[in-house]
Amino acid sequence: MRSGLAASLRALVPIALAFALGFALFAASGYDVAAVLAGLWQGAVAAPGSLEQSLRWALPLAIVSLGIIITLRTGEFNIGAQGQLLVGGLGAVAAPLLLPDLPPAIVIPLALLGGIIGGALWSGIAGALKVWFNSDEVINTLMLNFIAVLLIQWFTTGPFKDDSTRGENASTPRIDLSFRLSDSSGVSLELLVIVVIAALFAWLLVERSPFGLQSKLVGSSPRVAAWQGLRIRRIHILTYLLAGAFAGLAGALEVLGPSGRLVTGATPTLGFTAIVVAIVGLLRVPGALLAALFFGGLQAAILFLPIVTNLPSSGLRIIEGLVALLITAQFIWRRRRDSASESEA
Amino acid sequence: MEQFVVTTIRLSVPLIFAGLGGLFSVRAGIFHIGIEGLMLAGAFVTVAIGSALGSVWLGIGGAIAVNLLLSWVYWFLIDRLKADMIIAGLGLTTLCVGGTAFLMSAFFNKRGSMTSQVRLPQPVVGPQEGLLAYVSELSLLAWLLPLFVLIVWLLLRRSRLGLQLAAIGEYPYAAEAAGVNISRSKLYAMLITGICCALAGAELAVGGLAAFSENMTNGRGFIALAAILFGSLDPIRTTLAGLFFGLANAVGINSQIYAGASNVPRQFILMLPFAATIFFVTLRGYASGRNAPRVS
Amino acid sequence: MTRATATATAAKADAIVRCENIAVAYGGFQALQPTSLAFAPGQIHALVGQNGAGKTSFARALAGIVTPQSGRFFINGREARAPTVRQVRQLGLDIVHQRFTLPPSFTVAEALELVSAKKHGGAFFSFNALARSWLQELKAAGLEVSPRARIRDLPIETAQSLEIARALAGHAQFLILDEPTALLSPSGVERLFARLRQLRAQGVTLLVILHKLREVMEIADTVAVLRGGRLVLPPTPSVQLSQRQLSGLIIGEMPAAVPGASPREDASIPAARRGVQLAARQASTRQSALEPALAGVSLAIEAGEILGIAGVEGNGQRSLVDILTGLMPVAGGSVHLLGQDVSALTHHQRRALGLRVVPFDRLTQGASLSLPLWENVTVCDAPRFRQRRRLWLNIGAMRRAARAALQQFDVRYDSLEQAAGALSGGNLQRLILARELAAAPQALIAAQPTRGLDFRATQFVWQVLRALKEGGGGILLVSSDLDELFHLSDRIQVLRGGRLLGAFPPPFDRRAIGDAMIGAQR
Amino acid sequence: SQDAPVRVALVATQAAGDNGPIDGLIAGLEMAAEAFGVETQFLEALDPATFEVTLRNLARTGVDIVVSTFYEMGATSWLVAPDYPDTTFVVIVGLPSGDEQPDNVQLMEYQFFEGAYVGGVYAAHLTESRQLGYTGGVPLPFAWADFNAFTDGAHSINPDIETTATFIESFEDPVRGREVAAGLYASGVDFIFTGAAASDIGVVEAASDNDALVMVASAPLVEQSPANVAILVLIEWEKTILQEIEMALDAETRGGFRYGNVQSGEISFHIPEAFLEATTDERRERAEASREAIDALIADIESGDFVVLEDNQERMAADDESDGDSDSG
Ligand SMILES: Nc1ncnc2c1ncn2[C@@H]1O[C@H](COP(=O)(O)OP(=O)(O)OP(=O)(O)O)[C@@H](O)[C@H]1O
Ligand SMILES: Nc1ncnc2c1ncn2[C@@H]1O[C@H](COP(=O)(O)OP(=O)(O)OP(=O)(O)O)[C@@H](O)[C@H]1O
Ligand SMILES: [Mg+2]
Ligand SMILES: [Mg+2]
Repeated sequence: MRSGLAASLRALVPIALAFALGFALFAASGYDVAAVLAGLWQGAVAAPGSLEQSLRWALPLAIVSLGIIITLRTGEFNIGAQGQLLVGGLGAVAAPLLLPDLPPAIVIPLALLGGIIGGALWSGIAGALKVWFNSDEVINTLMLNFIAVLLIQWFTTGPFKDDSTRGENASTPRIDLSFRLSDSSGVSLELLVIVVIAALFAWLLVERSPFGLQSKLVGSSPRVAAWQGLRIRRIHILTYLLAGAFAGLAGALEVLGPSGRLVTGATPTLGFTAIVVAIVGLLRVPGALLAALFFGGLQAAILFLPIVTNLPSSGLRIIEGLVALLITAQFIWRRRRDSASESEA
Repeated sequence: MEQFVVTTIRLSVPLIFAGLGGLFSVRAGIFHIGIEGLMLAGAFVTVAIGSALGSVWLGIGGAIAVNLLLSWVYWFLIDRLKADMIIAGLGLTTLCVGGTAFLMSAFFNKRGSMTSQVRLPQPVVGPQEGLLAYVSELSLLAWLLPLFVLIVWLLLRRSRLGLQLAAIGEYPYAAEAAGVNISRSKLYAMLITGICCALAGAELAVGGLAAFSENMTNGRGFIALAAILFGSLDPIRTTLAGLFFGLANAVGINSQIYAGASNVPRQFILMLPFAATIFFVTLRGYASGRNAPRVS
Repeated sequence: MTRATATATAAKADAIVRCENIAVAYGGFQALQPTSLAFAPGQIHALVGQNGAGKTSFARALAGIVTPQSGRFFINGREARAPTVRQVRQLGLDIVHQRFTLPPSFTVAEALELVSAKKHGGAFFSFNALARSWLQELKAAGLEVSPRARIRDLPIETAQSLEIARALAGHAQFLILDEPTALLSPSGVERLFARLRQLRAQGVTLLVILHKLREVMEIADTVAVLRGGRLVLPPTPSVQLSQRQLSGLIIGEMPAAVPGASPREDASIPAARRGVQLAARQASTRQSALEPALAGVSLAIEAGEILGIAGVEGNGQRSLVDILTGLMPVAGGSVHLLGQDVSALTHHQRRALGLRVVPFDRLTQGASLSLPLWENVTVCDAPRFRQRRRLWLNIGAMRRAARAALQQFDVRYDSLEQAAGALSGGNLQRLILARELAAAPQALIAAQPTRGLDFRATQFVWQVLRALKEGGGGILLVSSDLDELFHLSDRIQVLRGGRLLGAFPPPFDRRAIGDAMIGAQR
Repeated sequence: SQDAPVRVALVATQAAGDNGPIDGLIAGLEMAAEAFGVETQFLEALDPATFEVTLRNLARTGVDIVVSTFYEMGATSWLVAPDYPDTTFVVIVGLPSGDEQPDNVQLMEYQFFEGAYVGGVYAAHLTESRQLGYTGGVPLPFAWADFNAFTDGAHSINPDIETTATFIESFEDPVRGREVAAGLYASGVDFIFTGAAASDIGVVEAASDNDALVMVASAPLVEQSPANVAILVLIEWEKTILQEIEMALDAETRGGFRYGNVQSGEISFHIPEAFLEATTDERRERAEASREAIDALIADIESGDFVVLEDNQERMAADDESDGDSDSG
């Protein structure tokens, strides 16, 4: 349909612009732009194993962005996915380390559950404070991100410390191979299946459940929702729990998948990139999955690029930043009546 | 003891400059999450231009100029192009983190950190020994802080601009009826924020030290934002909040020195400022929530 | 009328404010037709008209807040074409708005400094100096209020007098007050009028927008009347007018009495549905910033009847609907739904019992303009559409239900997926009715159900409400449109100043009810 | 393939510009390009989640020798090496993480605590307040090993010297580093041993503010404040990477595990001339006076007559004195 096309174009303009600006800067600083472009293409698609890499990064981005879709649709600004991801990893690593003798058939579901609960709780804190105390969720989720990092640091240097590690990246011991969902490549049938299930669930939740439709109404026009007698608080709390659950699941999959253990300082920006993914995906599940593939590819390219060019990795942070900076700007097509004007009150 | 005080002050000064700067935007209803990035840009440009031209003042001037530009762009995006201020703010910060590192390696061929040829004067020379010896470690900006606080307080609480910003943030209809040009006032607020963040960055890089290192703000911009909410959008209380965070930091530092190997894990001490922020933001939200106007 | 026009032309000569063909439109909607009139200096002029007549639009145009679509006006003989608020103030014209314009958290002095044209103190002001200088202004205005008090703590009357003081501090010679008495107690009105006379004595010219004729007669030297965006009476000395003439001009010439709704025959109503559907007993609310508080309101709506609530807007209608729906708690008294005390129940729970609502404002309360039509129709009772033995919704069923409902209520649209914002006002209202009446509710609250609709759409809504009533539903109809009330209601009560005035049975006496609304003596 | 030049890549897991390990390795890498005519490149991998893919990418693109840094990479190289037999994975500071080591994995670890021990002895000679301090990045085993050896060294001269360990909580926060050090000096410490990478800048800054002494592990810091940097205990990163690359180039010598220490000449001691010139007479005398003892000690360590014990656990206040002198062997 026409409007859908226009919308997706609207999402692509800022990305194109961000890349244009970034490359202009690279050129101005005397880097070989052609080589950089080639490097991006290779790292994301062409070079052997790079497609696998793109997928490896797309998977967690996709899952986290599913949760962010839900919060943004409900009009809540939970930017704590990063922290929820970490705490999810913490919840996931517990079972394999504490119950190493149980069969995987029990431990793995426990670990996944642990991750989901961990993330949901961490997000639930911010949600409860928002709903019952009208406490600003942006600053709270931000603070909870900092706290989560320290929490992980404590666990990996304290209770769950791995004595064999010596380096600067404190971590828990590696979990038993039988509990792993993928080798370090981060791509495996199990992971794919889980991600597909999660996406399907999210889609049903958003497009095919009372919660999904009602939360959309709450987000787009809270006053209308109030006059419709929707239980707004309930919907908000649920929103936070679900968002945290998805982020936590992603954290669990990192631990049970590629990483194989909980490491301090791992994936420091994943939770934030996922926000951009959700927005580029126009807050819809299929869109987010596509966007996740795109940004997964970008991530893979970022890791590959320094190998074929001398462009410092910070150069690509610039592009990430520009994308986030521009992505929500209404460049050409304005909505006929945008929901912001209603939801004032 | 004196050292403890000086440490508290030195850790607070950048927070307070950034916090009071951000206050202008926040009072005008802009939750300016890009402060972190602006501080970093300020630190880098001060060192870069300062070292290149051999004058710390030119460096700071350059930093202010760059931050004015960045702030204008941010304003244009969220006010004119209706971009989301939170996401654009996160983007602004990421852009600055990447940009400073990139320019450092592109133009100074340095990675990680670079030392600065210039630094802020430390105007007051204390006695060699004794209680006051430490005051000589305070930079000019630290000494100017009280004046700065006073000016901000005047601007926000004792000037029409301040009243207009507050009205815009709290009750735009009033601003409109008073004939205030809302989007221009927002621009002014954000430009001021940019200037103050440039100063905050300068204090970080050339106040105590004479160096810039990648991401040296280390979350201080977000803490400044927290200080604003913590100080419930009041200049004086924001200043106190900044001092509180500096104090909390200093306590953390000294506890390892004097308490030695304590049983309380360090991480939990480091969490305190963040936890405190959540606590006070919640208190404030609860208070404001109860006398907020009815929806419908 | 000839006499009136004569005076109007006379006024032109030494008019302090003169308008030529001022017209106001919002988007495509013409709120004020091209209008020309002039106000003589040193007098109190009244501007009256029904809700939506265009009074505020006219005032806002003069004050430079909305730019008129066409026309120009002269202040003290100086021409002003599409001026800004500041320019207008320089010319000595100022306005006190229908809605308050002082930020709640500000202190009195700060708020006044913010909105006043003239600076007290230079770039920076000392709070004490500010307080002192404003204290003088306030004293001069005979106001006993501390400049250090917070706006949110002030009684409404004081807040309003502040707005007046603020305007006068800018040395306004022509002051517009938009419905200044709406929120005031009778004694407050007395004090306000005393103040206005005092100002007139000082040579200030005033234009006061009023609804209550008694007040008009009491205070105004001249009266002008707007109806449906047209000037039907230019400023005319009030001594030359009777309240009868005036209310006639305001409401429009109509037969004095209207037969009213067909008297209902109880036989037609299913026995199960008889009895009181919705009731309030001695219900009262706290003072809100928008309306006078409700004071001991009691009403009861029988099955199969429509109770009409007449009244000028801003006399407590919103509070009344809010307590009946559960969007606002009652401060005293109780609310009953189908014989059950629901005072403590949420809106959600009351809906579950069979209450439905057509809200005041379809754009911000009735429907989400950004959501597709079918979601707007079905979202509130989405759970009904769960598939058998499955968690997930049957979207097909929902869309079918939505299509059916929209069809039944004759909504014109091109696709179920189109955003509700794309619908015309009339069609949007039909959509809302389709949603609220889908499961023939026991009790319905219809607030301003036909505001801004064309004739066809209005007729349709009326017909729907009658049908619901025939089926035994109890309806509370809140409207500021007398014709609507007369056509639909079985009984009418008038809401004024937060109190319900005696019930009027059919045949309805337009004059009596109109007078009760605007508080005119007979 | 003889014609194509051998490709060597260095993967750093810390930001370059630390005036320490990474900068040293980069310098050494350039020397290697000179010495062996190999083609070199440098890159950073800061996110642990990206370590493995980076190694694999390099191997895939035909790099012959992948030099990476620190223990994490040790484990990772061990993991990926079998898949790329033609590539040699050198890890500078890495430990075996399994039983039989892939023969294309080449590991080495420093025994820097030896240097810390010597530094402790030197500090004991220079301190007037008999209080020594340590500023680390974050408390990790190697940090405790260094601090404990430093303490033991000091105690071997004077058992009632007090030592305090502090951490800056980051390897790249000079601002906080300065405050931590300032706090130590204010508490009476007059000699700090710092090992916190980029944060060291701040520590030295504090030393010059307080006119106190500091022991560093990075040469550029000496210029920053000559009067205060009393000793430079260097890990010879250049030397190490040169030696490692040389070993890797030769099929005979490639692979295996080895220690880099005082004996292997990869840990060196310098009392900067600049310091002796800039500092007070009294401190100069003390420094000169300590020379003999220091040189003797170093000689003993090189000859193996003296073995410094490694203890990488945090010591609780109680057992501070215990195993104080680590004389044995
Ligand atoms: N901002 C607006 N956008 C669209 N329509 C508007 C707007 N303001 C007013 N209107 C419409 O213009 C018409 C006149 O509005 P106006 O406020 O002038 O009436 P009024 O005479 O002041 O009514 P009241 O007595 O209720 O204040 C009404 O139909 C109203 O719905
Ligand atoms: N974007 C649209 N898509 C589909 N139908 C539309 C759209 N805009 C308007 N319509 C239909 O076109 C007709 C005229 O629209 P318009 O808004 O002009 O009506 P109107 O004159 O405002 O009527 P009303 O008095 O009911 O508001 C209506 O039936 C409306 O449903
Ligand atoms: Mg009006
Ligand atoms: Mg219309």
